[in-house]
Amino acid sequence: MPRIGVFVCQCGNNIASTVDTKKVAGEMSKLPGVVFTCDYKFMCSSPGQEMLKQAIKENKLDGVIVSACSPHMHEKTFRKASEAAGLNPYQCEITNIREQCSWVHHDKTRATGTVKSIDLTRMTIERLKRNKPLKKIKIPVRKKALVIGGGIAGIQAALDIAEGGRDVILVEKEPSIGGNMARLSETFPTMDCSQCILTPKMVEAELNERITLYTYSEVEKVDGYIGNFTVQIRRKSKYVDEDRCTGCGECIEKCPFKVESQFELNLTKRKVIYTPFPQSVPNVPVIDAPNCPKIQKDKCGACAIACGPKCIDFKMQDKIVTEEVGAIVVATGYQLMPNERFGEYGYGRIKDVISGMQFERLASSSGPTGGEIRRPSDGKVPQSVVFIQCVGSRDEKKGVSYCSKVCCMYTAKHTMLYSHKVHGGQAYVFYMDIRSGGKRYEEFVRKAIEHDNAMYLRGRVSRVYEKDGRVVVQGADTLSGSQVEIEADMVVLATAIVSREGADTLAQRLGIGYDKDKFYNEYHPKLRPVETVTAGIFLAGTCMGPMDIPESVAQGSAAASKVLALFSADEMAREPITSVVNRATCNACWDCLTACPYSAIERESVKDRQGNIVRWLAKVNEGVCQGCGVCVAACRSKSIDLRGYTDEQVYAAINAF
Amino acid sequence: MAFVCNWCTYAGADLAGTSRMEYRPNVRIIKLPCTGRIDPLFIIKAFENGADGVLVSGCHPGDCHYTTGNYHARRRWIGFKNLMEFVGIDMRRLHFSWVSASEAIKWVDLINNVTDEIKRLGPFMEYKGLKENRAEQRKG
Amino acid sequence: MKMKLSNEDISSVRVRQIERISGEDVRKCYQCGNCSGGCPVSFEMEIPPSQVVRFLQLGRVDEVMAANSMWVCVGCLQCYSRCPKGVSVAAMLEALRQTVLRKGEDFEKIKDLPYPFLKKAPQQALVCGFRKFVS
Amino acid sequence: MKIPYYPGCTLNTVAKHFDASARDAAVSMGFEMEELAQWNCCGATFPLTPDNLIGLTAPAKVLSNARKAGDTLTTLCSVCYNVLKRTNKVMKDSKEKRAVVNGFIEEEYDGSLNIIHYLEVLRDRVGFVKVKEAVKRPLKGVKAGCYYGCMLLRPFEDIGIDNAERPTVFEDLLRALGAEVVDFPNKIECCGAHLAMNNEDVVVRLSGNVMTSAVGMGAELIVTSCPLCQYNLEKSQPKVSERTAGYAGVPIAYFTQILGLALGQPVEGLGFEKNATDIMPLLQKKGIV
Ligand SMILES: Cc1cc2nc3c(=O)[nH]c(=O)nc-3n(C[C@H](O)[C@H](O)[C@H](O)COP(=O)(O)OP(=O)(O)OC[C@H]3O[C@@H](n4cnc5c(N)ncnc54)[C@H](O)[C@@H]3O)c2cc1C
Ligand SMILES: Cc1cc2nc3c(=O)[nH]c(=O)nc-3n(C[C@H](O)[C@H](O)[C@H](O)COP(=O)(O)OP(=O)(O)OC[C@H]3O[C@@H](n4cnc5c(N)ncnc54)[C@H](O)[C@@H]3O)c2cc1C
Ligand code: SF4
Ligand code: SF4
Ligand code: SF4
Ligand code: SF4
Ligand code: SF4
Ligand code: SF4
Ligand code: SF4
Ligand code: SF4
Repeated sequence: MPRIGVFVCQCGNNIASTVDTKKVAGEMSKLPGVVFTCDYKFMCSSPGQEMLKQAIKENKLDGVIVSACSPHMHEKTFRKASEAAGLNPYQCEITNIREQCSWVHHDKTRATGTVKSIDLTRMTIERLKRNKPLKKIKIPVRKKALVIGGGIAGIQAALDIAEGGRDVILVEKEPSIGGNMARLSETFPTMDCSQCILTPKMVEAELNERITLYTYSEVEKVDGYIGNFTVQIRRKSKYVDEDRCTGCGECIEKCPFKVESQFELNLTKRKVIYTPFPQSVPNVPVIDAPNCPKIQKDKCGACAIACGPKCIDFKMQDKIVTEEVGAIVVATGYQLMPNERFGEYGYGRIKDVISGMQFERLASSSGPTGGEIRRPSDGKVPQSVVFIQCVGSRDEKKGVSYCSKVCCMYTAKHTMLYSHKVHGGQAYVFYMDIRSGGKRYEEFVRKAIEHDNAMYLRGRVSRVYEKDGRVVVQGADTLSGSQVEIEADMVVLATAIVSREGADTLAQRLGIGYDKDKFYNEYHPKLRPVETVTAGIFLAGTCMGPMDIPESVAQGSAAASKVLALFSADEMAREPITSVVNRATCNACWDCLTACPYSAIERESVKDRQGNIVRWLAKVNEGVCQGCGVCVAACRSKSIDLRGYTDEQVYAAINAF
Repeated sequence: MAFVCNWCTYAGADLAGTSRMEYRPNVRIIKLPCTGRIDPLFIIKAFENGADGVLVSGCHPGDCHYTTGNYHARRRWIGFKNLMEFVGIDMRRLHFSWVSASEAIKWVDLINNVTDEIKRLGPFMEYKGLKENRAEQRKG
Repeated sequence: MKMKLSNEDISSVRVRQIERISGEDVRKCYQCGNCSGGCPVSFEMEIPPSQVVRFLQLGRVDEVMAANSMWVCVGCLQCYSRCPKGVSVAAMLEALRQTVLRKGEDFEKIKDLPYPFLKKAPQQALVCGFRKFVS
Repeated sequence: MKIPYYPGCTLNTVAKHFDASARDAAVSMGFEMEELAQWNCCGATFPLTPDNLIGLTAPAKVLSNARKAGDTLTTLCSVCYNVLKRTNKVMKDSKEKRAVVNGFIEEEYDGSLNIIHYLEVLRDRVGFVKVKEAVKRPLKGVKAGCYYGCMLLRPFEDIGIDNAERPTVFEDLLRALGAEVVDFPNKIECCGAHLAMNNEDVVVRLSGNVMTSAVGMGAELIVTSCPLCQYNLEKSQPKVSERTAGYAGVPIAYFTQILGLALGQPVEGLGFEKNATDIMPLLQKKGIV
């Protein structure tokens, strides 16, 4: 016979005013197995908890019910108290008679509240009788982190984790880290030069001995769970031996072929063997294999001849490396929506219609024009430039529904850069709303207007066309209610920020969620903004949605601090609410395996003494199982059950109804 | 009887409590980690044990704490509805809904509406007898 | 111009009627002005397309009924084609015309049209014109 | 190959030469435009009033008749194309509307027709490569502006013949015929449409923009696919010349006339004399005739 104690809380008057707690306790004492009951003013108070502990010891209770507030409030409190009194904490259950009774049934006669409290407590008692003592699951933690994506967010995360004394692997798919920020000229709101603040960080990441850089690499496969991930990384062939290359650049010098530079957004060309930009980290060139005639048809080879240390190997193959890590930070960033989608703006057809990112390159002192604003068609300095905001953003029909958040700010920045670089030039900006929420952001935009003379027009542009070597912009100024036409020399489109191509594939590999726009989902947008629902995987930066550099960096640091917190203990304890398979009855139909949203179920083979496989069984990986119970309902032979929510427990509660 | 998930609907009901909203007292909640945990037999058992109506509620599709548990639940219901009809349970006694942690008002409305509808239908007798019958059979 | 707005304006049944005839929802428009920017006859309109929608949002049907906008719209669908919210001002203007025409009030009298035009113009211009201007 | 064909009322009257040149060109390309045995006017405008379906009955009637003749229907006039294609979509997509309209016309039409424009026949069924091979009188040196107007392109979701902002089908055809094409900004802007009835000023202005922008980009010829565009451009020509300094007019012709010309058909049969603008000086200058 179980020995159960029932403690009914009055919560001051919160419960007692509509529930007769004495009566509840009294009724409960009549049930078989209940050996102790009482009611008390504040169960969660120190005296209340003391009383609970005392009662457990004195009455040798093997189960405890506290009928009080929501378990979301004080379940932890009472389980801790029970544990202190020597009881298994999972033998303590809460009945919610406050949020579910006294606060929602205002009957002053206390009749309804009391009846319902009695029912609920009885159901919990029956359930408790079938509880089994459970132990928190302990998982060892591998104290090494993986950061995917070497933009500013990823670099920051890697640096902070290394700073905290843990090893980090930073995987970047391009030949250099730096991400989109490496392309920017000067950056709002402080207008410091992007390279000047980014390059030191990139170099630091390269030199820090706790950080292993895998550039030109991608994550292929992720297995395991928090504390114990196994990751396979494809290191794409650079055709250059990284360890021996001195970064002298002779090979690049001698390469006779040029192609469009993606880094410069096709504004200029680069060699077939190249580093994306001069400050690349690591400063090791890679051969663009599809464009190299040597690799394609064995013609050329000039670079290999030029290379002093002989580190070029045209036969080099991709390598797969396997790493074991305890936590993963995803910081894969964003890309821009293809402007060609907006035929009315002429991008791709009219040379002098460019994207905001291309403008960054024009304004950058390391860019193709050395920082002079010259239009692509004929290299002239444009005397009037029209900036069009919200291109593709806030456009449900042809673009994305959300606001890209940074383009109002960088457009204001562009007008400033332009007015500083081209004296007498006039900037026009077509906008719908100006979104400049942030410290000193509004002031920044006002400065562009009031000090640098940008002409802001509230309205969208309908179309852009070429006429006599100029670009005509036709739009509206809704404030004056007029149609507007501007003959300009150049047009800059503030293109929507969208998720990376392949973001969904990576998410599926990692088992993390993403939204309709393929941005990754945070656990909770306000309270757990850098965690995912998959324990041990964290997020940072624009892979979650548009944001600027300050925010991306803050998130990189936040993710790093989460990783360091995880690594601060050698083992992690987890709630023991996981599934278990009944090995006797499982008939290996794998219904559970396909149902489990976390891939927590594995196939286990049972072997006879000779080592022949005699049968298969489902096996739950407790580290991965999150305790949702989907598998339990899926299993037709009732061979899998969920600890803490077993069929037996649930039926007991139903039967006590 | 209401089967609700721990993360959304249970929290939604808590919020109704903390907001001191009032609703019909006839509901008895059983908390489960996820609607995906709900076995169709739970519902049949609930009817056997005298429930006049059953409500199942979890997170909104797409919001599931366990990523896709509620999709499983939803998929299961499709086949399950037929079964219920087959065994003679009036589908008006069985309600499915999504209530998020912030939708206290929805929870209150839901309970009120469901209770009222079930009251209109009167007590559910066909199943209540079953348990006793079986007990008697066993004895006899 | 000063407008005094009231709850009655905002929930005007006349606007609901325009919405019903056109199948459009005036609230969807976020006043970006793209339609006015691209409308080929905006220059001729007393109230440009985006402001027509604005007046409807405010429940001010009289203002738009008094303007020539609906009669000069050529139905080219440029507004609809480029509206980022998928709103068809063309359909709203059609609805405004219909509220007049369905009352039996003609905007154009067939007998007033010049004979050489009737003889030479493509049939489609006549048929279309009659549908737009004649009840 | 015989393709069911709906000419529409304008092509049966003031734009007979558009119709005739298209049929002749078809024959030289190896297919035949087979006119529907029975047809009526499509209504010349797709009704934008979803609350009242009466405007759909005329085009639905056409469609239901055409379905009896085959599974495809070709049109030539942009407006007919627009109205029939959009009506067809309604009949296909909306069960309720289909029921109401069918009730009116006492037919059981389900939207299963494939409505294609003559340009699509050339592009997708014949192929511009074949067209090019069939050219006997290449339009060498002729700089042509292709004027799409509105109804051939918009709304993209319903029509989808080509990119609504950057169409190329017309240019591709003209290139196949040996012409040089010039891109001009107003090629997808309205000519003034039915305002021809009561607002000449607007029509002159819009048509004028089309012509001056084409000529500004170097066009010596404007090609159209719609009788109303053809009419408005031609009709406005004198006024535009009057109002625009340095503008001396430009010949306007249906694309089928130009097609027939390139395919080597006798020039007299192409109906150029029915156009209000004279293309002959241009053709003579280029040595084509
Ligand atoms: C035109 C323009 C101007 C801007 N100007 C400013 C400004 O002035 N001030 C400001 O604060 N912000 C500005 N921003 C915003 C700024 O660019 C971003 O906030 C910042 O770059 C985001 O950094 P990130 O690390 O999140 O992403 P990214 O910079 O995109 O970095 C992501 C990195 O991950 C790598 N990666 C992607 N997928 C994988 C994969 N599967 N495996 C491995 N690696 C992968 C990418 O190659 C990239 O290196 C501007 C943005 C634009 C478009
Ligand atoms: C009307 C309104 C509505 C809002 N709605 C939303 C919303 O819907 N969603 C949203 O995300 N955000 C909302 N916000 C913003 C939100 O309130 C803030 O982002 C958030 O509360 C900031 O939290 P905090 O901890 O930084 O500051 P605070 O909430 O201000 O907390 C600071 C604490 O520090 C204490 N303190 C101050 N000085 C001292 C001292 N010297 N020593 C010791 N203690 C000190 C204060 O007493 C206070 O408890 C809203 C803000 C307003 C004004
Ligand atoms: S345990 Fe809960 S119900 Fe009891 S006094 Fe504390 S808060 Fe109130
Ligand atoms: S082998 Fe390839 S990379 Fe090397 S120099 Fe020749 S083209 Fe350039
Ligand atoms: S020449 Fe050799 S050492 Fe120098 S950068 Fe090229 S690969 Fe590296
Ligand atoms: S940040 Fe500004 S420009 Fe960018 S989408 Fe939002 S409102 Fe438009
Ligand atoms: S309880 Fe959920 S997470 Fe655990 S094994 Fe079952 S389905 Fe997977
Ligand atoms: S569903 Fe049940 S029987 Fe099938 S494999 Fe899983 S545990 Fe075994
Ligand atoms: S384009 Fe659309 S959203 Fe913009 S003002 Fe016009 S109707 Fe409104
Ligand atoms: S359909 Fe009418 S309102 Fe719309 S762009 Fe054309 S003329 Fe203007």
